[in-house]
Amino acid sequence: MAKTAKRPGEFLLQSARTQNSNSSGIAERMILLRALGLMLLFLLANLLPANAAEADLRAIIAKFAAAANFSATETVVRELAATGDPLVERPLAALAEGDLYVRKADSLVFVGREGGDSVELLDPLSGEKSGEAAKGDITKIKVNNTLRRVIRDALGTLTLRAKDPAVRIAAAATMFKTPDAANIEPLDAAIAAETDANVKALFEQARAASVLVSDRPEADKLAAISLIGARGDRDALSLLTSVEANSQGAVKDAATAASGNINSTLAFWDAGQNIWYGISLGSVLLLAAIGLAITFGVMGVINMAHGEMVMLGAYTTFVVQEVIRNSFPGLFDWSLVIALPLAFLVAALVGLAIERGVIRFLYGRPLETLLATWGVSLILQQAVRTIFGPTNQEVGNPSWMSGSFDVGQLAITWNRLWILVFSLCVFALLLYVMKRTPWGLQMRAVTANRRMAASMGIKTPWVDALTFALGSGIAGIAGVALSQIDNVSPNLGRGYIIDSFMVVVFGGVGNLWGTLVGAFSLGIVNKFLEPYAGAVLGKIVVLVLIILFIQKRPRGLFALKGRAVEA
Amino acid sequence: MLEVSNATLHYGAAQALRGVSLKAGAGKITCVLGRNGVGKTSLMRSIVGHHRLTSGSVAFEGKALDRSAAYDRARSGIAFVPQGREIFPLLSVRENLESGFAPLKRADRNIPGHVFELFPVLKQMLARRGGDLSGGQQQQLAIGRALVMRPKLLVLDEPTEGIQPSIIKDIGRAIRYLRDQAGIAVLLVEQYLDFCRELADEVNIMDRGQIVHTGPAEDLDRADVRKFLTV
Amino acid sequence: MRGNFSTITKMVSAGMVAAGLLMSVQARAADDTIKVGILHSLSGTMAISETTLKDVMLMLIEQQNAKGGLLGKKLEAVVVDPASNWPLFAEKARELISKDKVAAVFGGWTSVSRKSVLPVFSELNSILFYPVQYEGEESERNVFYTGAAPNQQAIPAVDYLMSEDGGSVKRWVLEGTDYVYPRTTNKILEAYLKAKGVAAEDIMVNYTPFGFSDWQTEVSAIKKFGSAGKKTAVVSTVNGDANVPFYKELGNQGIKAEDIPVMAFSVGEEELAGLDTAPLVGHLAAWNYFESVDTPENKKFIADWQKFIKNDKRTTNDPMEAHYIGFNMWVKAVEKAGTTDPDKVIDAMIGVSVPNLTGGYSTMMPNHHITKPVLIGEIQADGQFETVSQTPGLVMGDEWSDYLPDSKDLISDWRAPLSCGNFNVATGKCGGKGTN
Amino acid sequence: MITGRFFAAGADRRIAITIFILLAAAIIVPLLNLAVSPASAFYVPSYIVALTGKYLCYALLALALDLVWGYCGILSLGHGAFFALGGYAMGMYLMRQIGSRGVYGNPLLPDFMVFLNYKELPWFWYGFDHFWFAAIMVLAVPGLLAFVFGWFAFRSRVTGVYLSIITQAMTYALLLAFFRNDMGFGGNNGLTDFKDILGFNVQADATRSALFAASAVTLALAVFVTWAIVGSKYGKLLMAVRDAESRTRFLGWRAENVKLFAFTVSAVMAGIAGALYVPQVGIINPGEFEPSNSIEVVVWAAVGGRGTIVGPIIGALLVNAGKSWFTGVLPEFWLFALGGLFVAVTLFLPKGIVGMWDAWRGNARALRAASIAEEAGTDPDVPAPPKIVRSAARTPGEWSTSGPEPQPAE
Repeated sequence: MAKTAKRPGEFLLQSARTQNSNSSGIAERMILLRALGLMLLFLLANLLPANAAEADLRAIIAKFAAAANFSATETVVRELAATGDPLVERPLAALAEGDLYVRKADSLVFVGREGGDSVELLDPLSGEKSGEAAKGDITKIKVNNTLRRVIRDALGTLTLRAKDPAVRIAAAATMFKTPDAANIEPLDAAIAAETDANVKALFEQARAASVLVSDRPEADKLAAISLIGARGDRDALSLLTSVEANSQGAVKDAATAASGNINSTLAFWDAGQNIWYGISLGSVLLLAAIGLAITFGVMGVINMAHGEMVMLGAYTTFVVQEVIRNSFPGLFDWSLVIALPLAFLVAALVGLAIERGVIRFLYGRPLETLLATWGVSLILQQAVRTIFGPTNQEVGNPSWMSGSFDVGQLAITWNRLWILVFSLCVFALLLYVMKRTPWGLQMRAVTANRRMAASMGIKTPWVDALTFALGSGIAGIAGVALSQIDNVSPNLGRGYIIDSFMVVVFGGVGNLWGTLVGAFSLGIVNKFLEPYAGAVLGKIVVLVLIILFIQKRPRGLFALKGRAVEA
Repeated sequence: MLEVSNATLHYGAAQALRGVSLKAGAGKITCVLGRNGVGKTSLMRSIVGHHRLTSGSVAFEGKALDRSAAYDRARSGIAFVPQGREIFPLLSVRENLESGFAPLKRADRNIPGHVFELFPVLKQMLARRGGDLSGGQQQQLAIGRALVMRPKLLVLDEPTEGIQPSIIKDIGRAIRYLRDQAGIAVLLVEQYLDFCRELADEVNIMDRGQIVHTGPAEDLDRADVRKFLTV
Repeated sequence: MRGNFSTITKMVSAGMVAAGLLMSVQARAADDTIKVGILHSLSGTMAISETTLKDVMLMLIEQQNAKGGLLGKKLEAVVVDPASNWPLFAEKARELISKDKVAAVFGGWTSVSRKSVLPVFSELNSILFYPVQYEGEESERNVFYTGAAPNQQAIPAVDYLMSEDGGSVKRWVLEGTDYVYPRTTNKILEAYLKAKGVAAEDIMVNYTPFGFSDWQTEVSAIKKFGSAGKKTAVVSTVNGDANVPFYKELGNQGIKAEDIPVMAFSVGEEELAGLDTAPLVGHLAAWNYFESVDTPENKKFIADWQKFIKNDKRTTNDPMEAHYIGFNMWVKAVEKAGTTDPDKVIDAMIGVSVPNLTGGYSTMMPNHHITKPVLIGEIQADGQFETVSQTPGLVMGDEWSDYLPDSKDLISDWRAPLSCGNFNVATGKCGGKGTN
Repeated sequence: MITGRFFAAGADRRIAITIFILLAAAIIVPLLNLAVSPASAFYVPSYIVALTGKYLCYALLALALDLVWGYCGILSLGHGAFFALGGYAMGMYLMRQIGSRGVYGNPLLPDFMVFLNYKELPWFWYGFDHFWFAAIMVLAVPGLLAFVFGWFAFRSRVTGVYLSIITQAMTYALLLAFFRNDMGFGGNNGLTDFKDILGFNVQADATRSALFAASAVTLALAVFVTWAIVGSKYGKLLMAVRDAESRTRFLGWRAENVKLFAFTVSAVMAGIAGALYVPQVGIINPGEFEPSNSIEVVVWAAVGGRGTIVGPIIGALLVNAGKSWFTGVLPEFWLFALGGLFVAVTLFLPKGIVGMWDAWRGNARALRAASIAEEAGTDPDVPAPPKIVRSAARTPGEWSTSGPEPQPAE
């Protein structure tokens, strides 16, 4: 299996050449022979007594110590992979992760597990512990992308029979992306042995991919093209395009037709993708703006420090994660859940302090709240810079917020999905508080007519303070979510303040539903413009549209209408 | 029950009240009459706590209120129906009524039955926005809202202003009911003479920031009293 | 109203010259020290990058003083905050030179901050050390460029990607923030790639605004572009804050370095400090320095830095090394000239050679750019870079790109008698390309 | 209106003094810079001339803003855009004056166009070789933008905070647009490396002094014009619109035209400020469109005292001088000082420095009378300025500056 990982393009070129020079027969036989030999090797490796094979493997692994550069290492990797022994999975995987070390003293190769200053050394084949070493006493075997790819391809073939279906699926995916005629035989064997229908289908697709780059007869290739065409995703398209470029006749035509089909399906999915991206951008805008919909929309405070509340929430997340990393690493997946109430509290308390200390003296002078909160925002920003330093802080994604899954041809990333769910939950909660609780009622009464509300026995100063704290706290929990997709730096808030104001004003001040609809429509419009106009121009167009829209409806999308407003 | 003594109020350099003294007792309707701009509204707003007196004092049930905020006065039992009604326009009728729950204990947080008996129209309109009601309905809502607070003293500032006669009659009936059945002290500011004469147990007449006459409702027919009221 | 007159007079005039008075009180001639200006933003958008450089300068000055200062005098740092505001950069530069009488200024990060202060330095004849990689196309008598020119970063990086080791890339995405550095670098790269036989349809260029944070569309466009059956790589000139969301999106959309590697010119250890790098292992960056470089000089530098900043997690990065080199060069030139007089120091600078942190020597060339090795590093799980390729020798900074039609005939040489920043070798005249 | 009356009584003299000081400075400062030897105690260093010249441009900008905000109740959060547009017009002229002295020596194209591979000059650069054309553009571009923007906005009765936010959107959109290199204005680097203005070297001390003098004289002129506008019948109308827009409308005035005029004049003033600013600082870049810059202008006016003519000037000078000073003396902490200043001024000097000054100087009586009238109406018992105004103040979105001034917080 020494030559398994040849790049597809190269191979195609080669096969095209051989066809042209009328020596296809010989080449075919060569490949067949090689494949047979590999099969034999594969079988032998399984039949021979384990000890003998292990000794051979150790001899090959020992060669890593002498490999001076990447290509030397690559040779060793290929040699190791060629044994076809499943045991080589451990050292190869370790190498890909950069965990394979050479002990300087005796040039022995180990898998290392880092722990503080020393490294725990494990046997590369058995995985048993075999000592420790200081970092200075061992050298890491360097890997680069090319090497990682070679290892991945090699592991792909080796893991076709792995117990875990997920590993088999990964192997199928790798083999699909790196088709090679030599893969056909092991895949055939694997397909025969496979019981899981899902995995089997993937194996068959991988086999089809390999058939396309082999010298199999045209009929086989046409069947393969229809199988791959049915898969219909971007990888299939990628493969078909290269087949299209490197073949003639019926195969080329079939590939053209199939890739045309895929292209048109993908175009359809593209529209869906834009909508999804728009919704996801909308959820970010909603989160950023929703706190402002309270402090600005409901209370009428032009709160320029709103962005800083978001930032405080993000920094709370950072601090929580730091504590967890240092003291309770097992809780990392819970870090955001823990950070949520804390971020709410921190931002709410700061908000409360701002309201009691500054804003309460300015009710009825809304434009002056702009100046004061602008000052507050400068102070908060610089305070955070002084305490935490000006650089970005690391906030990690918990495992349930990492990666993505596919819906049809649409890749949906978990963090975006959770942020969407989260933003809608926050919105619903806020709506409930405003509309269904006595506190919400008092808030709305105070906002409508502070003096009259006081005469109804409502403690207006408290309602003011708590409302502002609520808005700030909501901004704080928005910060927890935004820390997952953006920088956590003192400038975090500045990036959101203008967008937030746009959303609230576009939706209609004082109307939570307006904020919701405003956020999502701005998000979607933006994402539909972006592929055509580019990110910069798209944003400009959105701003201009907002300006024009406000001319048409000077009170925003959901303007409060009717007799009620004039009363 | 309510005792205003020697109240003086300045708006900057201008003086709105000049040593006003006034009493309102439980189970009685006390009416304040006077021409435009003589300080009636200023007096009412001082009582409920919207203005702070320059000097003098307001006592309620024997306790001085001068230092307490409007919401504390409301909590001690003073309900206010302001001129122009000032209902919360964007809140529904039900929410307007429920805004009176704030000073109540949790157990008492319900709308007393007599509110809907007195103003049946409110029951039909519970889901409407306050601002969408007609002027008369709004006035009824404002009084109903004040009653939710279970007040001991109800301060009404020109409840008949700009309202059709049939509703004025309803309002009059309601005020009388509150005095007779609930034993509430009612302090009423009016320009509408007949309304006052029909209802009031005692009238106070104001002119230029002062109380110039105090007496029973029948006094209103006296010429020397009338002269303060003609324009 | 008589009193009113005089007081108002006072108020207005006080306002007009308030700054002047306050400042002249401050300014006092101090002959016992040599002043060094530090012109880095400590607030605003650029503080995130520049504050570190201010700190590293303070450390270098402290170290120099511990060694006995310079020309028998102590060095004194004058720190100002131009607040990421470009006109303020010019104002502060003027203040440093005219009022504080500094001997040299170390500062700037963005191209626009440099452009803003250039006229001030040439007018008042002072010296600026500029430590950041930039787009080239400039050579000023009063400025020493210790960061990389495009040929010291971009071109070797692309060469690496085209090589067997780098994955023999055939298809290119040039992703950048919309400002001059990415625009120029991408122009140069496009010309270079085309000269190497890359077809126009295999190059995709895209720009995003500053501080861009929603990368979904762009990343999926890269994915799409990369699925044409040819090995694809991204060359990123995305700047500053926008990088973190960019990489987060790359990680989440599952773009692996083995499939589509991203080669960045503006992402260093500081930027990675804000990221979980586990999903990003294998993505690349091209610099002239990495913190992971294993030399005794670098070990000492890192130890000194972490001690100075009192934080053993703080990283070092390429612009810090540039300041390290620039400062040492300046010290050496001043010692050589025996004075801080700008004209003499500017002349003495050329040819000065000091050790860099990657185990070699950097030399100031006549075009006011320096020689440096070019390193290509892969991101590791611990947030560091591992060098996977290094140019065999030192690369000399090329101020006028050979790949732009209007600058390929230009050279810069500030030695007498040429003393010209834009000498045209075709026409034999100083002063640019001219009208032909 | 009362403010207007009060103003007529005592403040004409103040205007005269301000103009006098500015004109005097225009003569004396250049003299002290050019004719006095640097050793003398009276010598004004060149960088101070440049610095104060810059402040004077800011002061002009603040005055322009105050005309619409202080006197007409339109809070523009986008005045920086007009300033920057004026600056760009001047910058384009200065770029053309470089001629073939750029680094590439291309007589036809500015440097940034050369290395971005422009083949020919974009059409909108035509004409900027001539000073007169640039000067017209300095007035016309911001003026036209303000006119068109105002035409739509005021006609659709976009008021209060909605107006503020869309002015912010305007400057933000322009910021993004000018950042684009494809726009042909030099992208993020902007326009820089200027050599000559009207044939004089921009870096020469004499030119700097002349620019300083020009700024001072222009500011004096602007003070006069503003004073004339505010003192005229039209100015009364302006303030009427500020204090009660709908009532003014009911009286038959076209409030939108009143506003439009003020907005356009103010934008032109801002444009002139920008044009004077650019040759003095030597660079114009899209950063000037930053919304935060425009907010800062509002802060200057508020610190000095809005609704007065001298206030914004003092505010701009003071805040900027403070900024220059703090960024040098307390580079790490100056934002605390600046932020604290803004909070303190809004809390303790709601009428700004000039307002406090007036209150302190026995003008208190007049002020009090004015505030009473505003708070309670002329008749104490007419229930406080009736519903319209109060609901205007309390309904979010409606509250513009037309609300009653100080409403005591509870």
